Amino acid sequence: MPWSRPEMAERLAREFQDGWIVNLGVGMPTLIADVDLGGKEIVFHAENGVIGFGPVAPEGQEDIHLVDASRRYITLPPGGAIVHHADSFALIRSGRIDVTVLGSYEAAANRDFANWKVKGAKGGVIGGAMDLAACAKNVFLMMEHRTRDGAPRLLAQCALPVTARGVVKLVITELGLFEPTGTAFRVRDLAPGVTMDELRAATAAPVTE
Amino acid sequence: MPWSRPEMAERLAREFQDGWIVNLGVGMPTLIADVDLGGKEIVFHAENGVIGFGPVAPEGQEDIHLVDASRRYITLPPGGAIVHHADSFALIRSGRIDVTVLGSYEAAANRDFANWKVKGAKGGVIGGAMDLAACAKNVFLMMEHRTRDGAPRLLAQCALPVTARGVVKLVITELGLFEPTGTAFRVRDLAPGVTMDELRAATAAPVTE
Amino acid sequence: MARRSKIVADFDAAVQGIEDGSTIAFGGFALPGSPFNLIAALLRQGAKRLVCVGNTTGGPRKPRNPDIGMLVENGQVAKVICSFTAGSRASDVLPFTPYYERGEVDAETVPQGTLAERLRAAGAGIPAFYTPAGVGTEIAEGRETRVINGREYLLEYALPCDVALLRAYQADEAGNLRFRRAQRNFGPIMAMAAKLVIVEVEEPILPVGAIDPDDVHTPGILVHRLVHIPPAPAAIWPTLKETR
Amino acid sequence: MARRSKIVADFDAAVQGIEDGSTIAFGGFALPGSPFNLIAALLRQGAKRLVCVGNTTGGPRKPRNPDIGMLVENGQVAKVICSFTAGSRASDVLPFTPYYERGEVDAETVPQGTLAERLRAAGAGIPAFYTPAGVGTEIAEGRETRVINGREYLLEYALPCDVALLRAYQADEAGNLRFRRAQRNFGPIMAMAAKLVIVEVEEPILPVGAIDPDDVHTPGILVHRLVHIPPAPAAIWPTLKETR
Repeated sequence: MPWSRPEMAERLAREFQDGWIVNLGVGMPTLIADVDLGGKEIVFHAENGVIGFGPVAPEGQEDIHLVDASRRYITLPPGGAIVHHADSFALIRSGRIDVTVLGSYEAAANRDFANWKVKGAKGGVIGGAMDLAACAKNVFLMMEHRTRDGAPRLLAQCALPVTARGVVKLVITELGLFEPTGTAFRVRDLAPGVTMDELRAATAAPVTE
Repeated sequence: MPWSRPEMAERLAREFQDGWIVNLGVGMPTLIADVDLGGKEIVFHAENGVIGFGPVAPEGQEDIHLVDASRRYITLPPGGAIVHHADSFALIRSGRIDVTVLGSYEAAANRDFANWKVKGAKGGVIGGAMDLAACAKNVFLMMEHRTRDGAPRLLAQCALPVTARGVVKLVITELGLFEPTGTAFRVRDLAPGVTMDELRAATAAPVTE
Repeated sequence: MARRSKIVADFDAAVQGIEDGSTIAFGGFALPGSPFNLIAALLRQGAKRLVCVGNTTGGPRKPRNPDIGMLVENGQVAKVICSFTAGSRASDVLPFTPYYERGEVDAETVPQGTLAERLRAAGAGIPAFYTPAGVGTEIAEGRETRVINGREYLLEYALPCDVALLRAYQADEAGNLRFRRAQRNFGPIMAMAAKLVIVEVEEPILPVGAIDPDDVHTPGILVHRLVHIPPAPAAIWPTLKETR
Repeated sequence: MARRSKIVADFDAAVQGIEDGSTIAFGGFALPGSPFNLIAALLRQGAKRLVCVGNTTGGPRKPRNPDIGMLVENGQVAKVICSFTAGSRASDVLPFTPYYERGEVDAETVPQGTLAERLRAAGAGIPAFYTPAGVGTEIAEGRETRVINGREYLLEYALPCDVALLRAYQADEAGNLRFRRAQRNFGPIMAMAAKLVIVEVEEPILPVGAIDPDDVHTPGILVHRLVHIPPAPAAIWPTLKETR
């Protein structure tokens, strides 16, 4: 049975090390802010300059001035700080972010990924992804294994325009947790009941154990 | 009779226009912060990030955290603001300073000036002068007309290493107020009793009326 | 220092004199910091051929608040410079998109950190700088790069603006600004980048001296016009629901 | 977020582990922001071949407070990078000067705005940038320049530091800092530029949450070690007279 999104968030968060500064991208990755991290001290950073944010605000207790990169109304526990956009990306580009978790359209065995431009589009949705991808110490992707039409999103090389080259360390999908090795996806973990055959059928790149 | 330093400060301040943002360099120029500016609204900026400062603090009322570029303990009237050093020089380089008044060793008729390195010295005292000189809308110099040995400091071209080229708009000394024209110093004002002959004898560049 | 008040009477007075062809920076990241009332006034004011700089052109959400997309629909925009020039979901169609696809409006899609840094550089007298963002991607194609200490960087130029339209939380009459929480975002750097800085302010404008000099986010010397936002319905005060 | 305290026991503990050959940024412009107690500890700690980055090497005034010049006299310094490498009056002889003239210590004299921007660039992941300061002067000789929009600029590189020694007014246990008045100067940008940021703090260290997130000058994620400065004579608290 494939992982649910909260299960994916929980599984990926186990890869965070104590003390890490973690940036969560738009969409699926923001679910990680709601994961119970046990004893680990994690500082969440949002590209819009919010440092040390907490879970989503309970209904009715939202602060209209306090959103994360996904426009969610978040909380800011004691110890948080606000910086402006240039200082926020200064933190990103100077390598202060231990890991950024980004959503993606495609992930490639050669560690490229593509998450900013869909086929045939004239515009793009770069946001902070190119800065984060180029500069975070680790880039993790949290994404669907296949498109709605069932086409694989894990490929030998990206078909869409890439966001950054050679940077992806880990990819989590509903089927498992994978490490791109340059030429293949190495399986780090599989969702319960998912077989290697199923995985290979769903993946357009070599898969190794 | 040559001008005293407070008279030089008072005379030069008359050249400021209403609403100007004024940066005062180390040494003599800081006397201008104590001049009565009449109805003019002037905002004083110090390179160490103090915006809107006022006169020197009265004895016994100094704030140990509040100094200007000359290490003087200054006051900060209502409406002032503090920025860090990179933001302070951002204001300077982006052309927000209407005039910087700098002390100088030499001023040249070709609008160069030299105020950072004395003859034979290995080190230099650049401070903020090169940024200010290159970027302020107007550069005024406030300086002695001659060295202690009586040698002229107003020259056709600088003998010392320059701080910036072609930027000086006005020069005030104890003898008068001058505008370098490219080839000469044009007299804008003379201290009481100073004659053109005296002035020419004290100046190593052409002087015009 | 400045004793003359920077307060103007209303939003229409605030945007007076903005010229055709201006480059305008629009503050805001999602709702916080977005100058909805000043944009509404700019729609009435009618300046044309604008170059609009902001994080997005505005989302597909309804009800809509004034955004760059509305200026596009109103025929006022020549070009946008944003980090989002398409909807974040492939299925989203932005109001801006058909104009872009028909070639009626030009667009430059810029990594968000590069956008922020280009604004900051303009406000810091730095004409150009190098950044690692975008290297090896489509946005770097045909552009100048340089290897420094063994790593490849892209040359980016400052992005100076004629006008910045911002929303702040507090201001004093000298123009010193404070933003609240994530409202700060592009505000301080757009104030640095622009020649004319116009701000709609949520709290009543404070007397000079009411903000401690250590607590100022944007110094008043960068700010030219202030308008206090009156209560709804006279002015736009988006609710949580409208902006989710 | 961070629940572990960043408070260390004393100044000697604060400078522990600073290695020979480190590049160290020293906060301060005149007295405000100068980390006198941490410098005193570094004199005891003895790290050698240091590259010292600061506005000045220290003045000729007496009584002296600990400064880069004392580290030079103590044989700990290979090079200084400062905007002042001589006395501001031609008659002033800095303690640093004879070492420089004899070639025992190297020096780089940098325009103050360029120094600030090189630190900020290091802390912003910008490896190099262009500036107008110094063009046409001796400091530009033999260096790379570029004409952009008709004006000549000098290429300058980021100045990353291993350590920053700073003095702040307030801090909370998470490392969030506030500076008071002109004490801010190089503090925030040196915290950005350095890998290890050590701060002596004037007020008793506050519990996490005591500083409003909008009022933080340097976010705690950039700060590693905090020491509260005990009252004199246990610690150095310069008086107005000593610093005029």
